[in-house]
Amino acid sequence: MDIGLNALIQNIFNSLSLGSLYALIAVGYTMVYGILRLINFAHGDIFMMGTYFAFYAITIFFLPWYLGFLVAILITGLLGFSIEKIAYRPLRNAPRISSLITAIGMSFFLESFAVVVFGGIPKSFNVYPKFFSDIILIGQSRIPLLTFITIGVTFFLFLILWWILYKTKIGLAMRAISVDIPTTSLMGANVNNVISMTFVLGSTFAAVAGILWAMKYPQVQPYMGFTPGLKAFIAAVIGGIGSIQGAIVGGFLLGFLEIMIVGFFPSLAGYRDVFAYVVLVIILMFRPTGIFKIYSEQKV
Amino acid sequence: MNENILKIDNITVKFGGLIAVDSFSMYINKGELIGLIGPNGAGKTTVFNAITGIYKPQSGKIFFKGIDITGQSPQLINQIGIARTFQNIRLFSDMSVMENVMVGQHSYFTNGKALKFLHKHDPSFPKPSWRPWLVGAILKTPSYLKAEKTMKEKAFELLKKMGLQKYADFKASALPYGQQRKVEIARALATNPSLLILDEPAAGMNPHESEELLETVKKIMKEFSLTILLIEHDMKFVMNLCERIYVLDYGKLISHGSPYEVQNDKKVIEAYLGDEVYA
Amino acid sequence: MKKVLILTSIIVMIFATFAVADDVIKIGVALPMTGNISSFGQMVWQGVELANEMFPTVLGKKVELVLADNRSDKTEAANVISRLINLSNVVGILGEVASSNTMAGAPIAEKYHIPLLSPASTNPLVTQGKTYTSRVCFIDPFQGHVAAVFAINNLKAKTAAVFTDVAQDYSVGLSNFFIKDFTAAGGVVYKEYYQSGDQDFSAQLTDALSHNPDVIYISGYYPEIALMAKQARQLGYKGPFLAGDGAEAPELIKIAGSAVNGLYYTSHFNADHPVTKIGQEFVAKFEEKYHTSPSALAALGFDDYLVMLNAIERANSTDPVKINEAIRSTKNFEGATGYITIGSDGNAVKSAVINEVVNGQFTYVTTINP
Amino acid sequence: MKRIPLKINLILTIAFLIGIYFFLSNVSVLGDYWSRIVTLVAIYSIMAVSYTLVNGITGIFSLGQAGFIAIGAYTSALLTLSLQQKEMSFFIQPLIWPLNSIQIGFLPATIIGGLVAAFFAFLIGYPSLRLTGDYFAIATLAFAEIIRILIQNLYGVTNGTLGLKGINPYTNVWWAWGWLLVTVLIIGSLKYSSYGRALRAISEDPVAAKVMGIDVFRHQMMAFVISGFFAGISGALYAHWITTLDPRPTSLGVMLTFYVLIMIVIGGLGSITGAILGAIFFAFVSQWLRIFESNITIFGFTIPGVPGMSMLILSVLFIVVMIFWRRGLMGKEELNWQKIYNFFKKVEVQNE
Repeated sequence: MDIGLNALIQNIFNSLSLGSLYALIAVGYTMVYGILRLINFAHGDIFMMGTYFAFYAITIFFLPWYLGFLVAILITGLLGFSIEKIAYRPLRNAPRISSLITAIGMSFFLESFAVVVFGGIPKSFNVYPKFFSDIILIGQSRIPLLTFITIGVTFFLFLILWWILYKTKIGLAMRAISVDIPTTSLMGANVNNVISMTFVLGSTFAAVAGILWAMKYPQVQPYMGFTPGLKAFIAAVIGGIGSIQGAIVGGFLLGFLEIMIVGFFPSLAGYRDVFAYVVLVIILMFRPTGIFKIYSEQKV
Repeated sequence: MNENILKIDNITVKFGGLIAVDSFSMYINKGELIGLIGPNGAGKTTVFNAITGIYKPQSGKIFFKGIDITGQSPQLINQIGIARTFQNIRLFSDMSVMENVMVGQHSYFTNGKALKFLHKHDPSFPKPSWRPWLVGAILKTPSYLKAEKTMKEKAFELLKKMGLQKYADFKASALPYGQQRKVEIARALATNPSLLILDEPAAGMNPHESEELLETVKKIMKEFSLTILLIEHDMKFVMNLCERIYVLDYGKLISHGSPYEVQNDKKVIEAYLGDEVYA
Repeated sequence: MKKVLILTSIIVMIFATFAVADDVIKIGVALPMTGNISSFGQMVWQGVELANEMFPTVLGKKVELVLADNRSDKTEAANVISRLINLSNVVGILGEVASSNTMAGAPIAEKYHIPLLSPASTNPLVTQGKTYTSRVCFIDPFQGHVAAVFAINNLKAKTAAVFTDVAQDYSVGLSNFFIKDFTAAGGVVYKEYYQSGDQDFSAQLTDALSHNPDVIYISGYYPEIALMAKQARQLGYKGPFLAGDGAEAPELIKIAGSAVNGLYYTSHFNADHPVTKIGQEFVAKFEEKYHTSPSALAALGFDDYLVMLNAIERANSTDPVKINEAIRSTKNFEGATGYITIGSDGNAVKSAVINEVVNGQFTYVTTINP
Repeated sequence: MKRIPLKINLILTIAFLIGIYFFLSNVSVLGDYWSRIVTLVAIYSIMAVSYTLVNGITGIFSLGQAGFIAIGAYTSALLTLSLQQKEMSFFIQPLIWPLNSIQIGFLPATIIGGLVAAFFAFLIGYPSLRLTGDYFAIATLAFAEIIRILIQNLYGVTNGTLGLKGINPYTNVWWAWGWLLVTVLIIGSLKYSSYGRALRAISEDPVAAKVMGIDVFRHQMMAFVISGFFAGISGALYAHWITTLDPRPTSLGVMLTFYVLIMIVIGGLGSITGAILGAIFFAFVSQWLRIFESNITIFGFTIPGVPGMSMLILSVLFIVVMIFWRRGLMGKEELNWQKIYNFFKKVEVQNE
């Protein structure tokens, strides 16, 4: 029974740290969707680019790790900004399907770009201070320090996000736009700036998630963003796409689901992704607005 | 049998907390031309959407030819005889005018469900007989080609009656606004309705165009022995045309009667004045 | 003007052909140079290129290598074989790496009677029922057998947790053979499953470690092995790991660091302990050219080229059918990875090496003969 | 502009078909490599045409095409594999009963592959088509992945990751182009029928279509199932072209859906001839772009080839088409002699 309890504690921490990462990525999906009603398929690849930026900032430009991470986060924000400006803005008034297809193209582009520029061979991401992987004992469970850092950073970022959304002018504008673009622009907010800001914010979050991810699973490769991206998207849908709280709850829920299924039914590991997709499909069928209903679409 | 072609019984439509239509009732007799008016946001289009099945009312019932059609799908409601136009023209803009009208005729091939529905509620309607039209359409069997040819002739006939024959091969989006309205009416007529619902047919038209439209509506009404229900802002248009008028405000029926009665109803005047002041 | 441009560019694109030179012997090289297993392709290519530099001629003619990238994609894997045979008129083909890709290309080589010599496709199905597909590496049943023998005799293991990558045929097969031999010798196994691309194995590891296994056998590829080893150590596992040749890559140590100390794996080659003279020469030349020690895949690529060259020489002809016969009668050929004998079934019979990671180095442990 | 009379139109079409016939019967002259590519082009075209029926003509955005292709491929392959091959391949778990004792011909196996795929399209379409827009796209993507993961895990049916091998290479130029002809005739005939008009109406405005008496759900379902059928056919042809199948994400997964999406977007969403042009473009350009991946020597300078360049260029092209030229090569229109005539007419005028 002792082993069982240890395994449980271990799994809970695993779920929390995986869930944190999903939640961080999911927030980016959900904010963009909330404002533009666009599934930003490239978001997972922005996450990937973030880790590459951090990797090169430290290995090529010899920045200390904290500075390297900061620079990478900022550059990723800039990347998000430019992607929106170049690829999505021209399609703002096009049918939504067009922007969805463009987003898929963008994802494809970023992956090929990474293959061409960074090379297809996985790189080991051992550019962070070694004490991050120190082990902390809780009972008999061994939890790496990084897990606590991940959970802590995620919590801190969500506080910042809350502050931006509810205490600043741009946050107010974001919330307003997600309800109704034309009306908000009539009220004097610069819609373009707000949308850009959303992309920057979502991308920086993805970069943070990417760096935390790469420290946890220390390798970077061009296709690393696809699966976490898709999972985070599923998390966002489960929570109710468009809702920030939903993305966070959905992220943790999916993290728990994945870890616990494999933890308690190891023979089902091969079907693990099936569960994520089945949950997604069930949510879409019976409650397409997710756990946190944020808006209803039907307008005739 | 019932002489009301349409009877609405106390319907209520809500969106979240907002009550768009509040226990509204009305009836239309066969061959009548009825107007539904009211200030902006009064819930007129919502009533139309409820009749045509786009929205399901939370309570109340809608009867068409005595048959309860509440909560039925829009396509079924159309197939048993209610056609409509939209306030903001919704033509299939990439398709030609002719094709638009022929889309209205498509349910000829796929009306099995509607016939079954009718037969179930009123055995005097014929039993549906299923035919593999889809296979026919793909293999271009003679019976399908014949049906398609008949459709084409009928569609052209319709366009002629609406004075649109010279536009038949034009893309719908290439037509001037007024003509687009007419195409929309032609398309609705192509579905063989017994009740036609027009949502602000004269909106955005100049007086000359709207005059012309008035004549067309009168003409088709006679020719197709239609019953018509319409929403219109152009008071002159409504007063000239309609036999009876219902007035909605904030989702509630506030007045009902002949154009003269309604025009002099205090509540109506208040509602419209209020609208003017706050708009 | 724009339209004329469009037209001409279409015509140019369709008729863009590729120059053909004579008086050389052309050998095709079909490898994944891009895509998700590109690192394997690139390592093999290093070996092939070096071998070509060291032995550039055969039968008095220059050897021209025609490299074709299959993008780690199966459709392309078939296309490039056809392309090499039909467009480049090669006499033989070196490749491909992943078993599924080799299987996609094999029927075409079969049809044209062109020998296809794989450096590293270890799945037993690859050569099964084929006349023109052969390989210079040993096959998975042998590798699984070697690992099981090593676990029982050298590691004195009685229980093993076996991690299978359910998305890789290589891993599924290897685990299967290991489990068969390990349980036949009285061992107990706990099966765990994961998928390539997975990055979190804590749930499976937590479950596996609750059984206190003597050894953890991971039959997949190095990216997952590295992460898994790291996470297992974090969970307090102190025992040895055992893996197949998929573990072999410098990235394994780069990613996992000290966590993979005590990882044993079956391999084709160890650069610090070359078993043949040509092997020593290969290591020296390789380090000179690439400033790094060669991987097993590079050595296999090197041998792949040499066996092909040797076969051409013995056949004393550029007739692919004769070359193929010569390939399949290779006996005790001295390659970098050992003495290679290829049977009439196309499979190589050769010894396997067990390496261990000690302080971030791949160190030679022992050789196990078939 | 001059209108081409019907008679000449017909003559040109027949001449074109005869031309294609002669091209195909002599394609082996170009070498086996080219006839393989020509066959692949037809398979891609069937994938693209079946995909454009859903995504272009009906206007619902599915991301599940690869799932149906995979089902068609596996079903037909399991039906044509020799019993001996089945016994050899399934060494982890034996193949389940009815399949381990059946071997049938290529044509019935292809058709059954299509039918099974169509059946799955029905099963998946039934719940998914109640969703709209992006949600539908995501649900179909999820279903396609579920199919792939099931194939990966059901060792007793699909041999899991070990995949199938030794599938008879039945698919040749004639099978592929023959099926393409059937696909184009059926989907083309559908597009230019009353049903096709209904589908196009749905793609433009589903609500207006409903109010015109069109049962949107049923029509979308019809398109989805027919598309699933031909996707299954293309999968069967693909299986007997490549001769080995496995459930990797790169071979029968999301990647394949994206490739087909590239084809139909470049060809023009909603155009059948556009889809074929897109498939031809994709097949040839991705071969042609290999030039950038090998070393190029110009005036004695060698520019080193960059691996992955071709996919990068294709993805840029894809985005550029979406932003600046959303209608692709053909838009929703079809290529016909009139258009070709007009095209050359304009070229001549500009040259003068």
